[in-house]
Amino acid sequence: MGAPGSAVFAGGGQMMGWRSLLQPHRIVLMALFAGLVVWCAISLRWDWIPEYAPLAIEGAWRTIWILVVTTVVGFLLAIPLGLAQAIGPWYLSMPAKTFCTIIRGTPLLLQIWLLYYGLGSLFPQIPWIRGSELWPYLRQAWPYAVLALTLSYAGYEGEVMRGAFAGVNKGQLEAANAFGMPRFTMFRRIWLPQAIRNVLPTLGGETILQLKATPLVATITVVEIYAVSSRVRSDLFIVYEPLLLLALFYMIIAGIIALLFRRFELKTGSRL
Amino acid sequence: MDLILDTLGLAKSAELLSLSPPGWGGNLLRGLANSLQIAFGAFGFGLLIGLFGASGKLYGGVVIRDLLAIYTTVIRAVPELVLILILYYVGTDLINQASSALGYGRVEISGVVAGIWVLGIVQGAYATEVLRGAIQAIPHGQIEAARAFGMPSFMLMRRVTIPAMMSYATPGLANLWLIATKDTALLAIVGFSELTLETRQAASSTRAYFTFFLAAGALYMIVTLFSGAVFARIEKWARRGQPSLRGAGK
Amino acid sequence: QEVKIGIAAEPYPPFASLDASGTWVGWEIEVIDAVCAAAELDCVITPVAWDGIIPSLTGQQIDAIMASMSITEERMKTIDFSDPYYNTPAVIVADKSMEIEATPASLAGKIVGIQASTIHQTYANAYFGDAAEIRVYQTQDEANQDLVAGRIDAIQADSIAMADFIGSDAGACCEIKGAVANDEAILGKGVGAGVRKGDDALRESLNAGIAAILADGTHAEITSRYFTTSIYSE
Amino acid sequence: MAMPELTADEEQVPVEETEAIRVTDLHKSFGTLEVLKGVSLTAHKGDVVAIIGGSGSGKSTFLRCINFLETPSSGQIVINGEEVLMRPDGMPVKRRQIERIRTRLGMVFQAFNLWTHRTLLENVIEVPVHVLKVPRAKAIERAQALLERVGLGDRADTFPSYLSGGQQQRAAIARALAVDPSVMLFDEPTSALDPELVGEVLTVIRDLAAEGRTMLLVTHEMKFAREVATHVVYLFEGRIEEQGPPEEVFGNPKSARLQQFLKTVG
Amino acid sequence: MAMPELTADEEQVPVEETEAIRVTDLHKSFGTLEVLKGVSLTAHKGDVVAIIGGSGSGKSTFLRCINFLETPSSGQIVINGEEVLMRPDGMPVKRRQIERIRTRLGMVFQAFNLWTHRTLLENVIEVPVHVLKVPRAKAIERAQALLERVGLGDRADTFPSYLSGGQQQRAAIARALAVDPSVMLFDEPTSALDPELVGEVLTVIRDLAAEGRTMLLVTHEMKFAREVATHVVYLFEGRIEEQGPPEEVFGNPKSARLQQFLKTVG
Ligand SMILES: Nc1ncnc2c1ncn2[C@@H]1O[C@H](COP(=O)(O)OP(=O)(O)OP(=O)(O)O)[C@@H](O)[C@H]1O
Ligand SMILES: Nc1ncnc2c1ncn2[C@@H]1O[C@H](COP(=O)(O)OP(=O)(O)OP(=O)(O)O)[C@@H](O)[C@H]1O
Ligand SMILES: [Mg+2]
Ligand SMILES: [Mg+2]
Repeated sequence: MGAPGSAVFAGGGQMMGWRSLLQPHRIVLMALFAGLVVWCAISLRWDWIPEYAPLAIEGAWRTIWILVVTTVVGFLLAIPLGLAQAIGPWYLSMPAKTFCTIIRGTPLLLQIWLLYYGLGSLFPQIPWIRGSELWPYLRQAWPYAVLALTLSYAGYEGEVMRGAFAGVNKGQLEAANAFGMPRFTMFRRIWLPQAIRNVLPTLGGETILQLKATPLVATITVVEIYAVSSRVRSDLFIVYEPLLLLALFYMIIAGIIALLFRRFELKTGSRL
Repeated sequence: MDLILDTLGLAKSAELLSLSPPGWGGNLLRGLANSLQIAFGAFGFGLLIGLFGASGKLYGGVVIRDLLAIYTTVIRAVPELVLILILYYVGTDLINQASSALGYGRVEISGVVAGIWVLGIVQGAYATEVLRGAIQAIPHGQIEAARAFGMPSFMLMRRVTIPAMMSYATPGLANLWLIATKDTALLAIVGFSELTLETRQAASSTRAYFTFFLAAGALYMIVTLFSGAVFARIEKWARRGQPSLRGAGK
Repeated sequence: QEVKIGIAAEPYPPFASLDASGTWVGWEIEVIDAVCAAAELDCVITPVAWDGIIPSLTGQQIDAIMASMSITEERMKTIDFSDPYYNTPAVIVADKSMEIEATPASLAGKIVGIQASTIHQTYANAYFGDAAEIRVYQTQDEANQDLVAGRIDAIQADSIAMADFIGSDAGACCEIKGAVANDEAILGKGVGAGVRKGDDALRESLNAGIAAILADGTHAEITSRYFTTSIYSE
Repeated sequence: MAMPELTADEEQVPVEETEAIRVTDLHKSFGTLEVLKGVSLTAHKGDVVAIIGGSGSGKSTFLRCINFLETPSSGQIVINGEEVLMRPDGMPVKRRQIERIRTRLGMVFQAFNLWTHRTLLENVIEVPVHVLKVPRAKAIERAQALLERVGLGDRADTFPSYLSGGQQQRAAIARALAVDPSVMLFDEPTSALDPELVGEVLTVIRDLAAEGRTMLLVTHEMKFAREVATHVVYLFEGRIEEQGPPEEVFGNPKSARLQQFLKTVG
Repeated sequence: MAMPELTADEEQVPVEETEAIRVTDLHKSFGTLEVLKGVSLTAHKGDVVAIIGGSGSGKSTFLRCINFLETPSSGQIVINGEEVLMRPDGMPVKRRQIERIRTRLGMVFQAFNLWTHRTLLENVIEVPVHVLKVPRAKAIERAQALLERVGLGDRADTFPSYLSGGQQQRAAIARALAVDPSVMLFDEPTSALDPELVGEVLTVIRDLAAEGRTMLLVTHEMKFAREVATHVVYLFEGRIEEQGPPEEVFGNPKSARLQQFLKTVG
């Protein structure tokens, strides 16, 4: 049977009202959750929070902007990468495929590390770079972190978009061709939206994965939220409390990501 | 590049990577085998969860859909390290308390089994979403036609849904598989020596970081190329009957 | 009965590292063996990843931690420590051409590298954090590498590790600029064995073992094979 | 959910009777849009019921309700004497019951809905082999014969996307015939066919009716309806406006709507 | 590839003439299957050419070749006096030329091919707004009027998958009309419509023809073809078997094949 809810979305996506929270099983779930929160608040150790709060806020902010910048830029790169692989001539598809394979094929940690300690440590050897305007930036770690995470997202999503582009129904494109849509317009108005629609849930998941990949930048001295929690752990030797707060933080961000993607899904009128 | 070769020396690298001690090559290979074993278990387990999760999300009742929404959101959001620590340490602690309360001794829970479980549950959450998207991308009529002829739901999944969605799902699943091979690094926490831990141990014991990280990268690359070939075959098979879009912009 | 001694699975030479056949070697490993022998404990060395080492202890997968863990007030709220079995001063290292002293004033405006999850991190943040930029590395080697590359100006670290580093080819550029002012609350009373809170029996016998090897010269003998100076002081 | 009716499935041995389909007061809404507003219809064994009506009048929805591809909002459906039990939320009380009933219903969709990942032959043998457990060799033989019959014998190994519209429609008919159904639901089975093939399909339907099978078919070709049907139903905005034997409905329409509807037909 | 013809695009100002489409000796093969075996056809402004023929005879392929959705294997196509230049591998010599020509061709597909990620209204305004650069407000106004005309005014905000077959077909017709084309290609535009709506479409086509637009339409409804066409083409296995004014083709078919084809039609 088609899900009974599907017809609700036909009108173009009205969101569920607050009333829907009042169903019995949802009340039970919320009560369970509240119980868990209360138990954690009472029986665990939280006295360290004030001391580390400023650090945590700074770290959280850093996590968020790294995530936003790398996913947005990475996705913009993924589109040509996917398209080149799906329908490009060999001289475009080959490099794109090689890039995606290498990125997906090696651990992100290694990529970050090679960029920073490999590429990055070559710059100081070159005197004119050391004297140049760029040096204060090249000396920092975050440009390498952002670059590595962006390339990584582009590589994974390039692969996803390849499948998405290839999976669009041919008739849909023919209809666009038949009306004389210029190539780029057709791509922008028909092909891309349909491709993205087909992989929205995957993209949502990959974005959350990217969120959880951000801690790796701590290996090249960029301190984000995860590094802050590690520091609490090693300073005070309390394990679960900082991790629980960290999990809560990630859950909120992931919840926002999931919500955003859900909205996109409703907008594109996907039907079971 | 010159610098790297100079500081390390190729000959020294070869010696460090030789298969029997004092070379560390054997250790790396053993680590790789362990990683693959875990990744295989976790990916398979995750796929299974993903199949049921996706159909539950699409066709299940309100309660099932809500529970699955919580599952996919929470499990995907919480860092795997936290999950492993909680499920493994707190979990075994609770089990042990229970068993000693009942008068039994301590139970040893193998880190490997726990690892497969935890990674599998994590993979399952991602797979649920990948498969849900893929199923939604199937033209609706394909599934309806099967229903109309009275296919039982399990057969429908096996004969129509899975083959028809494969072409949409393979890229996402391939990504998941590759992530699984690398996520085994988390099992180092429960004392499982897989490729990443072996690499780090070798690197910091010998201080030859570049040699070992590049070697590990190469091993991962081989795995990727091999699985890439396998997934490409699967996708080619899945796309049969689907006209190519090459030249669709003409 | 059997006592499981947890060490960090990530090697920390020359204190604990692996050889290719999988045997753990190093100063700390030998000390563990000596302490256990002196205390007549049947010890099993169990490597656990650093991230899981505290939960392993509280979850009873291991019984004691001997992994170069500094004894600090804060940490003692969570676990108990034995008496210290080594301690080393914290020093500042920088390029030979640099005019730097181990004081906050001298480090102002500089970039200081330290290793994450160490007492140095806490110390540097407390004393230099206002004036200098602190950069946190996952391993000491990475910090050393960046010092050589010139991306940071100085590092604060353990004197042993630093002696090792400036003695090597890579570290020839640099020298020890001096030890930082002591603050026992942060830098602690040296490195001890961690045990579960309330596990006094084990703590006592470890203490006895440590006292014994210090007294009979075993400790000094092991040290002499790894280091040129003593790494223990009252 | 243990409902008392649950056991009905096992007990209810279909009595030998001539009623193939009985639909009583069927309602169906999509959100706020009420598409079927109380449709009742009885078809006996061997009946050929033609359903005609304007675009959007609910013909497809009606057919799709009969095999529960759409969940009726209310109403009763009895197939071969067996009532299909539904929970108020539209889920079947017994999924297996529906699956069993569906295997006796063959359906040709308005949009054909061939499985694009299987060749024509595979499309046709799919249900016989995997649902009805017919031996593969036998199913292939029969499928070949059916494909011959609809003029696609030489295209058996082609994938549906490479076929013309009419060829796809014929393949869909072959697929429905392959399950040897006792009731056939045809949704505009000749829309993509040329007059010659329409004649062919007409013959097929007559043959099937002669074997005692029941047929419900939606069509826009009045001529076809007149020739093939034993009973004609005119649907207007979700209600049956008029029904009866074809001579009467076409020859002597009573309702003004139907008169207007038929005006343009020669 | 610098071909001398490249400049042709700029020079070739379409001369004022009455020829809208001229196809000469068109061949098309799919792999080894030769579908079109030399089709030639000329249509003048205001002509309504009905293409009839058996299923699989190549009607859709012929229409699709005219706007280069399929690449002809050989042959020449001239639209509004302008020849479309193709490289042997099927790529157009000048892409912009093809795009420009296509904007003057409206097409209704056999499978409708509405864009599933856009509502009906969005489907209809898509090309006017994004290709023809009509101001959005004006395009919406016109689209609403067109949707009204095909009886879908109240469904403008629905996604195509929630529509009945006939509604989708009508939406596809509205979409094609929205580009205000000088040549219309209809592939079975009434296959999913009831007789009343067929009459409607007939009126629309006549109006368009009166405005001087050219129409090529594939149809299986001989009655419709007879009423609407100024010229009928009978296609048989990839060749034109017979053509002429409708009275002649239907009233006095010469070829035996056509006689047989028309036999079943009343
Ligand atoms: N992409 C393709 N690849 C291979 N063969 C094709 C392809 N498209 C069409 N054909 C074949 O070409 C022949 C003509 O197809 P076409 O769609 O032109 O038929 P038609 O006259 O429109 O028939 P109908 O009335 O059934 O729509 C058919 O035999 C069909 O199987
Ligand atoms: N899934 C759906 N969600 C919402 N509305 C729907 C859905 N399916 C059909 N409808 C609407 O229900 C009405 C009846 O549709 P149905 O397909 O039964 O018409 P029909 O009589 O078969 O028409 P046609 O002759 O054009 O195929 C139409 O107005 C249609 O838009
Ligand atoms: Mg219909
Ligand atoms: Mg056709």
